[in-house]
Amino acid sequence: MDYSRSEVKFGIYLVAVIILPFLFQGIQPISHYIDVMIFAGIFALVTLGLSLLMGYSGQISLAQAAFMGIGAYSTGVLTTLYSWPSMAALIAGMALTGAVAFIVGLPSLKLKGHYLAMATLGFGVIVHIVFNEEVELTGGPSGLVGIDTLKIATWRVDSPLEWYFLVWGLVTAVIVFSHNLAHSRIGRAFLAIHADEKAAGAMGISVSRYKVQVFVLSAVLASLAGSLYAHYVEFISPSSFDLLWSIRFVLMVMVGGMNNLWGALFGTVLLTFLSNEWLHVFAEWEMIIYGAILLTITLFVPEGIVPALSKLVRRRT
Amino acid sequence: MLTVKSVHSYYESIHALKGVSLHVLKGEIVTLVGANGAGKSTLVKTICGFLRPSRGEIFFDNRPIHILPVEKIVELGIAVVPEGRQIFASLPVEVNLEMGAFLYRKDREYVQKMKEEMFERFPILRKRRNQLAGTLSGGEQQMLAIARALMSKPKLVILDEPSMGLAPLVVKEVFTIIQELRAEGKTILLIEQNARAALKIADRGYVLETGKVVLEGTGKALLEHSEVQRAYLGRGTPRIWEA
Amino acid sequence: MIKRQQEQSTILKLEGVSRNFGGLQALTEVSYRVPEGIIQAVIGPNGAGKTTLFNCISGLIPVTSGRIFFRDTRIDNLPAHRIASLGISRTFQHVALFKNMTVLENVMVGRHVKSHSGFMACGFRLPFMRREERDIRDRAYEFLKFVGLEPEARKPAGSLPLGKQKILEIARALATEPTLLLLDEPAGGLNAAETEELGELIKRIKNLGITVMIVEHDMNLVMEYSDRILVLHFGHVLAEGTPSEVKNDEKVIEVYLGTTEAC
Amino acid sequence: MDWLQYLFAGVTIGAIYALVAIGYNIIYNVTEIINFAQGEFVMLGGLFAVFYCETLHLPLWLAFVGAVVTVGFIGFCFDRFIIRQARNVSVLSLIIVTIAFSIILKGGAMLAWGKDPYGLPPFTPGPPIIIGGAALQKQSLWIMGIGALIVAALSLFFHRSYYGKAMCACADNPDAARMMGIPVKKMILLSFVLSAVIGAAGGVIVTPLSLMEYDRGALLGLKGFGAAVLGGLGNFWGALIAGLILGVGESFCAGYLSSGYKDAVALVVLLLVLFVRPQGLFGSTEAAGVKRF
Amino acid sequence: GLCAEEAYKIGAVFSVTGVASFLGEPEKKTAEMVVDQINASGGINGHRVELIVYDDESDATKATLAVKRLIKKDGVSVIIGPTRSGESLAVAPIAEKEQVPLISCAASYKIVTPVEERRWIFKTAPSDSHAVERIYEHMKSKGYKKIAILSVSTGFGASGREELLRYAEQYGLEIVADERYGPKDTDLTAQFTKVRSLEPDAIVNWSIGPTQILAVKTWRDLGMTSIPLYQSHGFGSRKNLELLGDAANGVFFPISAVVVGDLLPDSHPQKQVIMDYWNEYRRRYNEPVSSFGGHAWDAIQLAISALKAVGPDRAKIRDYLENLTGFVGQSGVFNFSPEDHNGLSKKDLVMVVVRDQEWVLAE
Ligand SMILES: Nc1ncnc2c1ncn2[C@@H]1O[C@H](COP(=O)(O)OP(=O)(O)OP(=O)(O)O)[C@@H](O)[C@H]1O
Ligand SMILES: Nc1ncnc2c1ncn2[C@@H]1O[C@H](COP(=O)(O)OP(=O)(O)OP(=O)(O)O)[C@@H](O)[C@H]1O
Ligand SMILES: [Mg+2]
Ligand SMILES: [Mg+2]
Repeated sequence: MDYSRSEVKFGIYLVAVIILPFLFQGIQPISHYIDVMIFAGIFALVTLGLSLLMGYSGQISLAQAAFMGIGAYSTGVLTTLYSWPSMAALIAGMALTGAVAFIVGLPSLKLKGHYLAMATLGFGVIVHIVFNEEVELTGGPSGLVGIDTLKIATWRVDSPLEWYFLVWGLVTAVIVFSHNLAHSRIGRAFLAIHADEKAAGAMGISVSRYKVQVFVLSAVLASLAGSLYAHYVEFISPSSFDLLWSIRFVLMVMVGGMNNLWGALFGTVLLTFLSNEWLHVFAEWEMIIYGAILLTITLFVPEGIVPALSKLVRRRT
Repeated sequence: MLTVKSVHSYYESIHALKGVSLHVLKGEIVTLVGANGAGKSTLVKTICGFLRPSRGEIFFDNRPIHILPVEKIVELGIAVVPEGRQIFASLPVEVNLEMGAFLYRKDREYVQKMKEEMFERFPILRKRRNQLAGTLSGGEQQMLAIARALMSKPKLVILDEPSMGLAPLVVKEVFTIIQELRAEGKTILLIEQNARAALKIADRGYVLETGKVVLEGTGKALLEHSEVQRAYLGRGTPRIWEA
Repeated sequence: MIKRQQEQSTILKLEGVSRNFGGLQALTEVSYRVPEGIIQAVIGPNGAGKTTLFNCISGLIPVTSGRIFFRDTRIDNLPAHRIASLGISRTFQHVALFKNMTVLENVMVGRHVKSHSGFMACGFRLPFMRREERDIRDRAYEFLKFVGLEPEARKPAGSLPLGKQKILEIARALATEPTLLLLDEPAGGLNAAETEELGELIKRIKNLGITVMIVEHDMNLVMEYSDRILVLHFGHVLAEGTPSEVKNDEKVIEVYLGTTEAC
Repeated sequence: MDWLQYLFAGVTIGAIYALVAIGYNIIYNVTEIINFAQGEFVMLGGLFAVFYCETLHLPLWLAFVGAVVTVGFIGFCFDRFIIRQARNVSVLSLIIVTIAFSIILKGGAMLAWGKDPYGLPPFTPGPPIIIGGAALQKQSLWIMGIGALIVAALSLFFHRSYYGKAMCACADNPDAARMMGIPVKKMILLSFVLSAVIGAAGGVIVTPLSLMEYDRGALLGLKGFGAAVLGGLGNFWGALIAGLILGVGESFCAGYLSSGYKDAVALVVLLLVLFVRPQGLFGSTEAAGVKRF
Repeated sequence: GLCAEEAYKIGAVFSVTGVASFLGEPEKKTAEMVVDQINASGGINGHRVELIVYDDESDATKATLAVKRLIKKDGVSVIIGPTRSGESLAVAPIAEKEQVPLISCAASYKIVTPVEERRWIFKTAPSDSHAVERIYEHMKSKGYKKIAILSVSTGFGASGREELLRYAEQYGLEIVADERYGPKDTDLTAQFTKVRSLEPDAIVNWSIGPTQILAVKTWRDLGMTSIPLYQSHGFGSRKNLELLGDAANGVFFPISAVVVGDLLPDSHPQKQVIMDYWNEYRRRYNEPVSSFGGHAWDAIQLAISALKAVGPDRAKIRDYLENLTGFVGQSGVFNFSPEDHNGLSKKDLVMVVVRDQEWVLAE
């Protein structure tokens, strides 16, 4: 019964994802929404991983933008300076990010609460500084130009529609994977760690191993998103991977609903549209309105929009 | 002194108290017994203001208190030993005790005197006075919770399972304290799983079942009631430390 | 459930186990053997070190010195999750349930050590994992049934009354299929009638062939159900023996039980 | 005597970090929340002082008082009308609320003051004092003096006074605190006002040295957070010492190692400290074991 | 008559908020002012001009989306902006792919090179190399040999630093210190102390925003005024002089003619254009013009003159711009060619020095 409910949700999602781009393309005033959706999809890869990390295993990370940046710069540097094929660079980036996340996660994840937040934040800022300072490699603050679009075997991902389906295909795959993971012994282990590390340990769950694993998983997803970002925008600079972005990813997860994959997805799409599209009309007031919306959501639906909505629906039926 | 009039309480959609009425007279020990999940702790939370009753009224000293916030209720002279202890885990034992006398914070001497008194009663707490309360053993924490509640010289003491986790000797001490408090003219609402001992010292008692009062009477009458015996007193093996 | 054959070998051996907290000696040179298949009670005044002893055995905190053997394996240097997978499971004095998960899920977490699907298997729902998942669920139900919490299976664990939470902890610990079960004050929060039911439950657990160590202040339970008793006092072994020996031990009466005269 | 110059610069900036860190600590001690709007309080302190001093032409000391009171009032409103409205909300959500509020404050400051930096005259005019060939701004002395004073006062208040201890009890277990008759809401209100006031004071005294503009808050907030964590959350002397370590470390690093990597070096040190001492330099191990955040 | 014809659409992307807001703000104001003037005087050949401005918040992702939106949703004929090099580099491939002419207001030469890959991209700000060469020329004339450079770690600072390093040798200069700092740093004492100990003949500081003010304060407070301080062309804002008071005396910097319009001789080719801009801007916003506003003025006027000449066809606008010469703007006289999409040279910058809270032409 529970399962069928989630299957229904997934069905609706799938139909929406397939229909939306054609809908957007057909209506001139919102024809560019497809571009926004591509960005939202790229960010969703980051936030889905973050949702596993935060919502399920209860660890916070303010380094996700940095992991995304490592992926993006791996792609950027390897394809432009060393002429690697883009898929090889993408995979190398994921491997590198995974390794870095492992090394950082091992000691960091022993920390709790604000201390963990500070450690990941500090790491994120360090990575950002490296992007800024290693001018020879990264181009420094002026950024890295001349990244070509993604090539998968002979397929050159070029048109917005191709990008859309590539990105959202990946998002869908990640959703399925994460959903399965969350509803398995490993997902339960995450939740157990979240609730009570001592008790989880006494149940035979290797707390530090699982924490590091989910940290690495989320970092690798962020890296994938970074590589896609680099290929899609064809330009990267450190400012796209700074602390502000890490905070934004956390906000996306929180606003949508932390312990809910759909929540992360919804929050990401909502905030991407809000800050890139809908709030433009307020011009100077944009920042204040954005803050006020965030404030209202966290105050009145602290559990996140998606859980609040589904509670509402359940009460109705 | 305390009157609870057909009170209903909810945890979101769970109806935990379904019209509970009871009263505690000045200077009485009233015992509340009931099975697991009957709603005893919920009643305590409702009396001291953590849960707002959805219906019904609660009076203390003839004042309605179900509309007051927790800190105002406490100011009127109610002290609670809550379920689960609720000590200040990251503060030292001594500071925990001082916080118990927050209402008397201006009177340094009084606080000092009460602290000494509590250390006399529970010598182990004196030994642990600078230890963080969260690192105490379970029983030590329970003693601390009881001692903290007594720091404020309350008119009414509500004890939710005070003997939980205490060694037999200390349980005896706690029951002695309760009787001494009554001798001082204080009023006590006692919730105990150790129903036999609790009913023995009680003037009156109530039996709570799934959110409703099903029986009430003097302590003795309840002790002898067959249903109570069957449901709450067990097979009747007397406890070795009970007289 | 599997029934193990009874034998009187040692399941747990403590050799000079000590544990300090800063200047405080919570355990001092505790040496003891627990025979297999019995109900072993551990009693002592508050702060005697009983919980600390359980924490050391289950690997939650390291010992300061001394050695602990589980059968023939030295376990005092192992992390908690390794010890759990060897077959030692426990409950906690302050309930430590996963409060937002349902009762059933709590028990399913207990099955963790008895299942093996990895990240990939779980993420892709491989057939092997699905079979295992079904098995986890079925077995978890069995354990709930065993302790009598089946009707509550779908409720969040945190909404159960305290007494039932204690029972749930036992079910969760049993789900790891331990050979040694450590219960820390399981009767706290239970009334006399419920305590008797608990006693019966512990007996049934023993009948499964599981050795039970129990810390408890409810002397009825201890005296009636345990086979042997260890008495701790300020971190030292004060006495040990059968219930009737301990009950009449002068020292134990003085520091722990109290005299039976009226109060 | 370059090292002396680096030391002066480091101590000055370190004292500012410490003042921000103290703001975090006050609120943390009473609520376990990290108030990410703390940096914004600093920014507002500076800008309001500019407003009172330059626009209303009040004397400098009055502008100082005015700025501090105004920002204190903003802190009051923040708690009274926003934080208090949050019911049954997790600490994490409350932190998000503070982030949202900081965005609003920043946006408001941008509307009110525009994007240009502003300066204030120094408290004591005149050229820098030359000690051993190194220049020391008179304003730096003000910063250090006020910083040390505030730390000493707060440390006494929280660890010695009855009221201060009661405030700590609120964070530890708010329900139990209410059960003792401690007015938890008032305590929280007080903590927000206090940290806003201290943040604003920091903002006013630093503006003559380093100017102030609407988006300066985030960076100061970040450095202050680093100092608070390094010193051990809730520990006032820890915050002061950690702030000075960070400030002096940055300064020497910029001087002797690499100016581009100075922040990175400071952060690497911070991380290494955390890995060895997960509760910060001066946090107690025991307390870390029983604290939730 | 304005409503009769369909409006010509010009898109703009500026950093109105975010770290580069002090650049984007005057740019937006200028562009809006120019468009209002055009419409008030009857538009372009009877067509009203519609200016659609988006704020990229100094963020590359936002800039990308803004440009896509301008192209797809708004269907503009030409785009001006973005404000900064980073965002301009991020959007250049999009304009290139979609074949929309884009006139950037940012400095980096990478925006318009290599020309084969930047057929649709133009820029109006002088390249950093122009400013660097102007400074080095001045230093050489004074006979300096050893110099120290300081730069902020943003796109602006990094690009300036790159050019400073690149041209030093050509002018016979040795760089003895190369220090950096963050855009929001509150203290530069360490960097300047280090520079002081190395005893250079002159210092160049390359930054914009509050740090360029801090640099001057630190330079004065540490008693380093005997070593001349050069700032980048980003220093040219009256606000800086107000904030610094007498502290800024003696600071050299190159600047577009636009900022020093009143100092120019009447014979200067830009004098008229600049003074018109000055008067109108001051009347409308009651504040002095800045060089950044000038870049936007040039960009929008280029777009308008193209629309005037060839109408709203994107390809025609591109071709028109590429062959435009002798266009008198605020930053100089533009001479575009297929090889040069910037059209300026170092001669378009003037060297000034601060005296008594005013800047005067340096000899
Ligand atoms: N926080 C909560 N959320 C939801 N339901 C709750 C919560 N706390 C208690 N309940 C429910 O309310 C009912 C009464 O619980 P309460 O804790 O008052 O019982 P009790 O009589 O004190 O039991 P015990 O003897 O175990 O302490 C139970 O059915 C319980 O499941
Ligand atoms: N982390 C700690 N830091 C300092 N002291 C501790 C710590 N943990 C336990 N202690 C002390 O060690 C002693 C033994 O504690 P333990 O919890 O083992 O007692 P116990 O026998 O289980 O008592 P109870 O019957 O009250 O549960 C106690 O006095 C306690 O205060
Ligand atoms: Mg209860
Ligand atoms: Mg114990």
